[in-house]
Amino acid sequence: MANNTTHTIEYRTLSKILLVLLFLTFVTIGVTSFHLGPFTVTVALLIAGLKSFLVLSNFMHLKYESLLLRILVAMVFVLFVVIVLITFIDYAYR
Amino acid sequence: MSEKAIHVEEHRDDEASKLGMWLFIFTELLLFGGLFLVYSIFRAQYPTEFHQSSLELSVTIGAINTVVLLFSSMTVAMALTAIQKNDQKRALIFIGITLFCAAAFLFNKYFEWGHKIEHGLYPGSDLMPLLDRGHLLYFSLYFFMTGLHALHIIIGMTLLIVCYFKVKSKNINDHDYVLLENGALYWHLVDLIWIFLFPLMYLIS
Amino acid sequence: MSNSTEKIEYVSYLDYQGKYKGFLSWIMATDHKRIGLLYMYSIMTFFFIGAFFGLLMKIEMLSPGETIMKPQTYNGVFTLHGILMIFMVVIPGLSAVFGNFFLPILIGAKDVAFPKLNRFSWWIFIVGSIMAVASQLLKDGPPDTGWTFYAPYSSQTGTNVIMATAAAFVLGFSSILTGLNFIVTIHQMRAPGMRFFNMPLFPWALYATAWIQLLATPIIGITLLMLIAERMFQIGFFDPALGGDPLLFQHLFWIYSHPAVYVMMLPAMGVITEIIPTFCQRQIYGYKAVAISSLAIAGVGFLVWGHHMYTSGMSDQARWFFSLLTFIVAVPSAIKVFNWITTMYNGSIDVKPPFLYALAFIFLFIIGGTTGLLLGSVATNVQVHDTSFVVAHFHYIIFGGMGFAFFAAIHYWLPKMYGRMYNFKIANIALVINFIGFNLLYFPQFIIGVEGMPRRYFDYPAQFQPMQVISSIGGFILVAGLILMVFNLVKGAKSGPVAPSNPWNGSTLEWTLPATPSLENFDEEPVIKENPYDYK
Amino acid sequence: MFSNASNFVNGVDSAFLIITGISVFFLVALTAAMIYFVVKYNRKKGKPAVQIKDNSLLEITWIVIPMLLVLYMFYIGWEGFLPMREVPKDAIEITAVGSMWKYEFIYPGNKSSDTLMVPLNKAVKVNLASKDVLHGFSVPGFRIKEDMVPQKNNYSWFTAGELGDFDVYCTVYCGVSHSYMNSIIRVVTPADYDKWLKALPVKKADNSLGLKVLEKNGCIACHTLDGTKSVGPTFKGLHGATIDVTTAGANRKLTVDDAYLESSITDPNKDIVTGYPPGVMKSYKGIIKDKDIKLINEYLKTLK
Ligand code: HEA
Ligand code: HEA
Ligand code: HEC
Ligand code: CUA
Ligand SMILES: [Cu+2]
Repeated sequence: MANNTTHTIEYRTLSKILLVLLFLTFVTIGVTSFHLGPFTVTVALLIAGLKSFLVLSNFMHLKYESLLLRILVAMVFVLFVVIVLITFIDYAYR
Repeated sequence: MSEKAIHVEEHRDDEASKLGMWLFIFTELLLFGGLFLVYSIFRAQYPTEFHQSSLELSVTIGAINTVVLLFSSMTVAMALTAIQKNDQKRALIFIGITLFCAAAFLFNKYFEWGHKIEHGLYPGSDLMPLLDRGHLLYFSLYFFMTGLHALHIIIGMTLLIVCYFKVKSKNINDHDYVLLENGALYWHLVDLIWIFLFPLMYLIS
Repeated sequence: MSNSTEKIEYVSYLDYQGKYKGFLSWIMATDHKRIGLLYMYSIMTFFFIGAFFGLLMKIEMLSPGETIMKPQTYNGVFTLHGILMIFMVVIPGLSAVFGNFFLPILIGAKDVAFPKLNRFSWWIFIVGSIMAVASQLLKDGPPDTGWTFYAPYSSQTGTNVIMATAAAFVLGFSSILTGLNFIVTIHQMRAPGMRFFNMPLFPWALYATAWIQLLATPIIGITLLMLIAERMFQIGFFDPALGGDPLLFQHLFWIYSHPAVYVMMLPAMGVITEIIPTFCQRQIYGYKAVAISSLAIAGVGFLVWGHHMYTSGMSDQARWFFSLLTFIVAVPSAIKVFNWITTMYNGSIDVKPPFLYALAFIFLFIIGGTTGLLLGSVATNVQVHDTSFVVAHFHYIIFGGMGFAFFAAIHYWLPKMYGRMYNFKIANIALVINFIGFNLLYFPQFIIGVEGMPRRYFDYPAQFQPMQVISSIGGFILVAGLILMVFNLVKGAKSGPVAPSNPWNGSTLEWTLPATPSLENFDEEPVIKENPYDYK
Repeated sequence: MFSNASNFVNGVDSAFLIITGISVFFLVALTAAMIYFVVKYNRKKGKPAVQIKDNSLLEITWIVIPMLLVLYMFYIGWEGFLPMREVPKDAIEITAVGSMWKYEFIYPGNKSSDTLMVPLNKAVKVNLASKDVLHGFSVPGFRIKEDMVPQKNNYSWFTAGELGDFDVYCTVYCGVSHSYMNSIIRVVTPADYDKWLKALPVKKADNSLGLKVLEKNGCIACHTLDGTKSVGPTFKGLHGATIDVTTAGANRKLTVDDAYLESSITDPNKDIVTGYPPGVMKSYKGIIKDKDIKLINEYLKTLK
């Protein structure tokens, strides 16, 4: 009895995603060697966020999963960010 | 009636296993999340020290490891594609490549850590307490975070080795591949964490 | 469905013999009901050990100065008492015992989603518990940090802190796996026709709880790992002497441990929400509000951890922020209380022991909860923080709330678990003794707390003695009541009269099963009612 | 209406009364409702249950009213607290140093005292510091409390409004003698205060380097220098003495020499002095440097 619902992703698509990821990696390295001051972290984190989005949605097949699971994943990231922000309410104002 | 009972005995619910794996990944994300929280707070307090310390790390090794992990992440995804297409041989090759990449990553790490340890920079060494607070915290975090990440690589490798043999014995096949799917998910998690570790540890300015 | 000749014969889960026999058939069981009972036996054992240590403290408190033990012993005793009670009794507590036993039944499933993982959770629960006990016996002496493991003391003291934290880590892992199992079970295993919004409310509560277990526990895991690393390798995260920040430890600890108090409380509320409609023969008032408030408590509960740190030297901004959110999280609890009480209105109330326990629960929970408001307000917190007021607050809410809910649940479901009934009269007498003893034990601690008596004090100024003595006497009364209650329950489960399958005329699915359910609960797909609390 | 011990009593106590009042109101009202329902709708009366539909209006009411109430409670709590963070400019500054199981109050001019003497009706700012682990600075009579955190500058302040003695407790658990870590605030008239402060001796400079090491690491908390028994054995006459110890479960006698002292400091659980529990003293390995241990040993030799 087949019980699989996973979408099959072609090799081509996967290799394309890898190329984008590698490109983004070199962009990060490149960006941090310019001195963008305080923005470097922001840019590095944005790129890392983009990369993880690609990995999550394609490599991890999230793009083809149920809406529920996608919401849950988003929820976990949001929860984490909220916790960090709240902790900084303490540290930023000390 | 009886048929139903038997059905339950062999009950298999891939959706459930996959959801379970995702939930487990959530806990792993938050496990590292705690560390990233610690990192961000110390980082905010000692920006310059963190920057100086990060210069001690080799961006090249870090970049190579990033590429290796991204590549292995793709190959493990391809292994899944291969299994779905009932292409056992390719699946084995892809898992093999992934495992090779994992080993290469660890080898690099070993090299990197060894270098630091040679210079007397490791937790508990005589040199560490002489550093000022910011540097000390950076290296503590460096060792702890990359160490825990390496541990996860080893766990992921174990899982993939199991998958390898199950693919070989056709226990994982195009009708039943949820184990490989979960192994791959776990491997992507390891990659995901590294995606954040790399810029935060190696590329600070 | 064809009327097959080989209709499955009914065998009670208690008699079912699988691959293993005797004792092994228990510890190797994957049946959620047996695992539930395993948890119950182990948790009750730890409860009595922990309670015994609580009693020792009360004896020590009878007079100022040394009464029966040395200061170092006292410090070890309250630490073990806290670790045992929190990590080994109340956090697994209701969800692992009654959640395991009744969650699949209430949603019309044959088992949880991952029965083997479930068994594994219990095993590592036992491993963790053994480690916690071992931390007492090893060479360097019992840990003396309090259950909160505050750094830098915990990274400096010479006692077995590593073993105790490792135990808490392992126990946390067990808790995560239980939560994971329940979430998947609720998502995937509901019987056809059961949507989220006609699911009974105990599963709802367990669902919210499971999310907290899953998402909060890893944080304490990593924190304890860091503490261990700090002790073993001198990696300074928290100890200022090594460059670390002790307040960060507190943040991380409470990011988990505040949500964890709702891990204790939500299932207790769930149990009460099952009991009240049954004994009033009335559908629960405001089903949706009760269901959603569970999620609200779980969600907002993640954001209020700082109320344990008002006096730690946090920034002033953080102080008001956490205070505000703390007050907001109290509202969903209030909503539940209002809904419970309104459910009694115009009902047909049958005053049986489970219902009486539920009433006692509501009363004690209101006291515990509203004193939580006094703690949540920054001004008054400054006065009562780290005094025995806090001790009284959480005993009221944990023991009076979750503990009494546990007792209510046993009295409610015992006929289903063992197929037998206990003696009502003795149960009622025990309840009255427990109630009196409990209030005598803890209420005085509010009073001396307001006057300034700090917690974790081996010795105390003489002016606090009268209240301490009253409190100790209450402790002894409570012990008497508990022993009577346990005696009655054990006797009932072993040799009480055989119970009918639906003694309370309940409407949820467990009561449609025979007095002790069979291995796979339902022979036929259960019929799901549109409203789980439909008493027509 | 409230005592006038400090300027915060009013704010804290009124918040306390209001929140308690609301709480008691709900407790009594809800309990009464419960009991009333149990009696009125008791099954013994034989009336069947009436199923009632949910009423959104009612439910919204009991969401909104408690919400308003809690916001109000939050507000008065914050109002009562805020002044505790706003120190007047002219406050006298005193530093309170917590170390394992005692307070030391340092006055301007490096004068030190173990009770906190303060003048009536003058703002006093207490800077809180700790030498080792967390401690608490709690004055229930004044309604103030703040933790003492090593390497972090916390503070508290108050204006005392009544003459007399007020207890100071350590509220953060800090080890064996946590419950013995207390002190007193004595409020005196400004004139008495000035007289007392003048008479207070300046902290005498330490001559011995070894003693400095002992003080810096908090050894004196457990080991006395004058021969009295405390949490740990006294240092007086220790060097050269013959003592009973338990090593790996076996009792033996030994004579205290430099090597033993060193191992007692770096690995105290190896040899446990008879009559003392293990684990109380932590290992100072890596915390006290070898050369400082030598200084300690030299100093202990002088304590005959
Ligand atoms: C089951 C466990 C549990 C639960 C559910 C709670 C619930 C609450 N707790 Fe408690 N708490 C603990 C367990 C728990 N607590 C423990 C163990 C500690 C000490 C830890 C340690 O330091 O060792 C602690 C400590 C603690 C502190 C820190 C004290 C200190 O150290 O200074 C605070 C401060 O805000 C607090 C607040 C609250 C609040 C506001 C709630 C609220 O959720 C309560 C909500 C309930 C109600 C409000 C009652 C019902 C409502 C009504 C009857 C209607 C009337 C109400 C209104 C109008 C709002 N708790
Ligand atoms: C579930 C949670 C729980 C429960 C139920 C209890 C129950 C009790 N606790 Fe609690 N307590 C905590 C959780 C709990 N505690 C926590 C988390 C702390 C904080 C620790 C810290 O500071 O780190 C604490 C701290 C704490 C203190 C404060 C220590 C201090 O600050 O100095 C005290 C002091 O009196 C105390 C006393 C008691 C007592 C007398 C009981 C009693 O209610 C127990 C009474 C019951 C019995 C004694 C039953 C005995 C019965 C038998 C032995 C019969 C067995 C018979 C058969 C099986 C037939 N506890
Ligand atoms: C928390 C309390 C505590 C602190 C702080 C402490 N000690 Fe101890 N110490 C003890 C106890 C208890 C013993 C006896 C048990 C043992 O041998 O371990 C002891 C034993 C000793 C001994 C052996 C004494 C003997 O009679 O043989 C020496 C030497 C010693 N300590 C030195 C120090 C030094 C130096 C420091 C500070 C750097 C210090 N201690 C800090 C509690 C403490
Ligand atoms: Cu100092 Cu407790
Ligand atoms: Cu809390």
